[in-house]
Amino acid sequence: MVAIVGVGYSGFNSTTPDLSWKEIMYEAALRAYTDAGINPRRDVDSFVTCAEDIYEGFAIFDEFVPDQLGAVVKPTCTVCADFLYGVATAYMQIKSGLADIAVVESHSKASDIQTFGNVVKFAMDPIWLRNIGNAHPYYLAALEMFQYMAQRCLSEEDVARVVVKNKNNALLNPSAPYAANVTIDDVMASPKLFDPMKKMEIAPLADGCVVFVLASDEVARELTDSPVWVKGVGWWSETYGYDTASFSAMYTYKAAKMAYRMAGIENPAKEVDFAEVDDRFAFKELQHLETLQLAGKFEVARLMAEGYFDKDGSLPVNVSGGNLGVGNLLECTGGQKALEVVLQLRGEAGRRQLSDVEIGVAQAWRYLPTHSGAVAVFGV
Amino acid sequence: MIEKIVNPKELRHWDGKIELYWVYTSGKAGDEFFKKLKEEDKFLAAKCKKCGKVYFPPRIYCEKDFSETEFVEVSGEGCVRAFTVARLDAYEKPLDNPEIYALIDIDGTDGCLIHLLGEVEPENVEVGMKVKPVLKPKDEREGRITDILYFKPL
Amino acid sequence: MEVEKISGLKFHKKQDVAIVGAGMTTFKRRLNETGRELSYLAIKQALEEAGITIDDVEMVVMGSAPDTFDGLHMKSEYLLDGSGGSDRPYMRVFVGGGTGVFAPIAGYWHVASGLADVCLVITEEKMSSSYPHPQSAFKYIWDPILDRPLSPNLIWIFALEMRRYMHVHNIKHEDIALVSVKNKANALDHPCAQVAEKITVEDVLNSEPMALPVRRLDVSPPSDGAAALIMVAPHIARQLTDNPVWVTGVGWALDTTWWTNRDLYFPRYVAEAAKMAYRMAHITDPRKEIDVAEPYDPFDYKELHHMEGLGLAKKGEAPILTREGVTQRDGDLPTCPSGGLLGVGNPIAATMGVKACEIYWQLAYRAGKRQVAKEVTTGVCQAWGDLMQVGTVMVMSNKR
Amino acid sequence: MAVGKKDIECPPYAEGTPLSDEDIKEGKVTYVEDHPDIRYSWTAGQAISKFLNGLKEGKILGVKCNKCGRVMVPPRMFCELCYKPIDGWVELKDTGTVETFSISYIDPDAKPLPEPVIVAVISIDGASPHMGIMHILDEVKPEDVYIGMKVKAVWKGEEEREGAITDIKYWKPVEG
Repeated sequence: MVAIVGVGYSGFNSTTPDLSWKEIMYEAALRAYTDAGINPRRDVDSFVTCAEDIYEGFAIFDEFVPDQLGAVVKPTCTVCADFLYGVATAYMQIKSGLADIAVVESHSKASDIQTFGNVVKFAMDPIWLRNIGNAHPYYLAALEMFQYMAQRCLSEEDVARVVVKNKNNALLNPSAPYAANVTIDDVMASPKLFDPMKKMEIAPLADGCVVFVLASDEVARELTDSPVWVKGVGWWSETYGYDTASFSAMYTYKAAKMAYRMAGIENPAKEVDFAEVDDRFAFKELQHLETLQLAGKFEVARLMAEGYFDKDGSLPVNVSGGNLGVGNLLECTGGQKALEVVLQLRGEAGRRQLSDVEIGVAQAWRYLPTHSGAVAVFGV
Repeated sequence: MIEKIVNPKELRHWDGKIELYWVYTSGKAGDEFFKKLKEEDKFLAAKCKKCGKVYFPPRIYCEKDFSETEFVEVSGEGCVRAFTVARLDAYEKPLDNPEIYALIDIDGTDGCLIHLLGEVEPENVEVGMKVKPVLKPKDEREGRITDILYFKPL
Repeated sequence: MEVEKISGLKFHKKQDVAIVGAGMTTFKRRLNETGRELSYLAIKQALEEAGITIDDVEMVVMGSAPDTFDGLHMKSEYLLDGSGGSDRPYMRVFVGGGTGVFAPIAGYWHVASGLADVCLVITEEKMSSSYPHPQSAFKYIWDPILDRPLSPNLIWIFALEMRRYMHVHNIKHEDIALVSVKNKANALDHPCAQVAEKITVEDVLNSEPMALPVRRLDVSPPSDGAAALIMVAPHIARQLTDNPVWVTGVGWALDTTWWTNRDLYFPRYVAEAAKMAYRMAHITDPRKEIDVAEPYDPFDYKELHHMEGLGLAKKGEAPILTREGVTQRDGDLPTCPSGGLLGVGNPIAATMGVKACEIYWQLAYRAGKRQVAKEVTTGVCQAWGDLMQVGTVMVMSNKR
Repeated sequence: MAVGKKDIECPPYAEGTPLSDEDIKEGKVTYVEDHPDIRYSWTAGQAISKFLNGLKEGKILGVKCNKCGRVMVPPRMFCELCYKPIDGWVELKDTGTVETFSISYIDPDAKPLPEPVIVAVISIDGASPHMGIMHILDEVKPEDVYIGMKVKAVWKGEEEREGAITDIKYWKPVEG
């Protein structure tokens, strides 16, 4: 078993004009090490950072990682993926005996990016897709949303309810810059930028950093009396091309299957107490809930309307406010999800604390234009 | 941190860019496809020799079983599976003319293409609508996906 | 300044890791194939050598260096379908130029942790996409505020490091040029080689100056290419082959971003990485126990520099070993028998083909014309990257 | 699992299709060009903001750590070896020593430069040994530069300075 023995974060804010990317990493890392009660220069065997170069504005971001994590001349690497992939990497390193204590870091300095649309476009296939038309690549999500709504017979209100739930949940989270007391009418009145997708259904960008300290069974018990265990972790890629993609988040289905098998969970809808899922586009939350098998294919929207996924519902989802409330944290998205799950499991979530929670799921997608994602199951 | 700057005017930003010119070769499958399109107005797909899946856009391998593929000719026509009207450009500024993007299932293949729709009003687009590609005049073609201007209703 | 030791490693792994197949594409200045087509071609070879199909592969590790070469943000996702990542757990690891050996290290922990029994490691680079020159992409590896305003070229850091190395040990350029001569000649036997040729020390010393002391023939060329490796658990290896090659040690280390704050004459990041790998492989005297080595040689002095970091030569001794012919293919410590990056080409991450793959082929006695003269049991490969920061080391052996 | 390893004499390799620059220029193969507009505005942060503001005033600022005793430049808010906050700021001299140098004949795009540029790592006086920055040397012939040479910063005029590393035009040998 692998445990989380320390967490730290910095943010989350819409901009961070006072701190460089190095300094937000330092702030978050220092808090995580203090939380775990370790000295990174002495105790940590491996450092993993999750970053994509073009989000950062460097050709090789890995260069700029070690100092602020306390990782100078120590095993340190970059995983070009979401934070949860980093958790998987640390998990494997600990399981293979390469590390007893491993640190995972991920951050977003989205406010440094001046042309976000072009950055996403830069990830699109240059030969077959990138230069068609002039629109913002959000249209790719809109196409997927269109098909998903058609297949699941969803109304626009069904999707709008996700925004209402998450932005209101975020009001109880002091680190959620996009919290708002919106109603379904507000969302429905928000302009349709990419039919059928509305402005409010797109998560705006945010800055922040999350650092986790993971440890092997033995070491974790030495460090803390109440570790949070990584019960299972899974990551999966479906395909790259839109011609072969399922348009129904199969990547999450497969990643969840892998994570649940590892965690020994047979009936996720019953066994999972709460979840933090990727909602960088509102419809994605519905899609991800379905593929995480937390609700039946055609039930998700009905349950959402009935309040099943509310913070006082049977299976609270995105109590933190999700990306719609906290913001799009790029590769740190999974970090914010995992952080919320750990805080809830430890009982440290403040006014949004859920009662009697033992198993939580964090899930993240690799954002446009990909069909990859990861899932982690945490428990106490 | 023990001390921090308190005067926001002392905080600095540094502007810069990642600016390069990239030249992407279309590759083996792409080269075949675009040359055929440019010279002969014809469309190619690729069929897996093992499982029979027909890829569009074509590729030289089957991504599921890693077998080789063979090129097959298709009409290039297809049906709209999903569409959206995009109103913002890449800088999040309103587009003067909203663009209709569609996911088009190409006839005779298991694949699809994302491209623009033209010669049709947004309110008249329907799922399942048959569309066909409109190509640039032959002498203006460059062997790129933008040689297809848009798809229009059949 | 003291460097703290890596502590607490017990190496209590779930299972051993064997390599059973490898493959690569030709390395050329520019190839027509897209990155994913190159990946596909390399994987086909590796699967064939291992005698398995893509369906047997459980997980995939992708190694690829800067996105700015291929001209694709999140390029692992773009390369996914040709890299066997379709419908599988697929992850890209990245430590700059060190990725060539780091990708198999990541493959190692996928298998050693017990999460995968068959792991495919694929590395790809298509540097030719970047215009006007692949080196232009390196403009963006520098600190945007402190370095980029000085309009630096990538070669600068090498030149600065090379000068310091030459100065501290009083090494002549002639001795360093011998590495280029040796590797480019070794590459004549490599079917994938881009710049294999017979040259002399004078050719190197008289070649066009780039950033002195670095001259044209001191440098490896930018290339397009891909390489693949199949790593499996022992029970799978047994089914596939009688003589697999085992991964006995891995190590990696990343030094400070502030490279101008260090004395550049010695690669302590390689030394730390090697220390970790040797400890795991129970190697106490690398010079005696290592039979064949593939240190990273993007520049000729780098081979020497890295041999010293790997403990294959004492500080300042590597040029002497080279002059005495110890590092020739028929020498006592054959070094870069593949022809290395200087001879075969330098498609950054895909150099796994001449590093990890080459050591595998050497230890499996499958290197053909490139097979070293002496009997081999243990080999080491190493790569280096970032702003002279990363050392990645993997030790392999044909004895378990 | 399939049949197992085939007995191949030579390691396998796949032949690619090489192209030359001419093949691209003449349009022998199809290709796409792109020149995306990707811009950033990096936050300099606490340490570098202060450093840049110092340069504007003609000062080189460093930081010190009382635990390891190092005086560091470029400045940072934490000592990366002790992993603790720095203990204060130090104004350094604008003189230094050449740690290593190179004579560059090429620009960032690998194109030949009209005149070679001398680049060096210069350890700054007042900071700990080997604590240097990368910068340009001038007012010296390439053949006269040596490791250990004492150099001095040549600043831009006060009104021209904008708080950038290029506020130092270059470094020149200290006379005598």
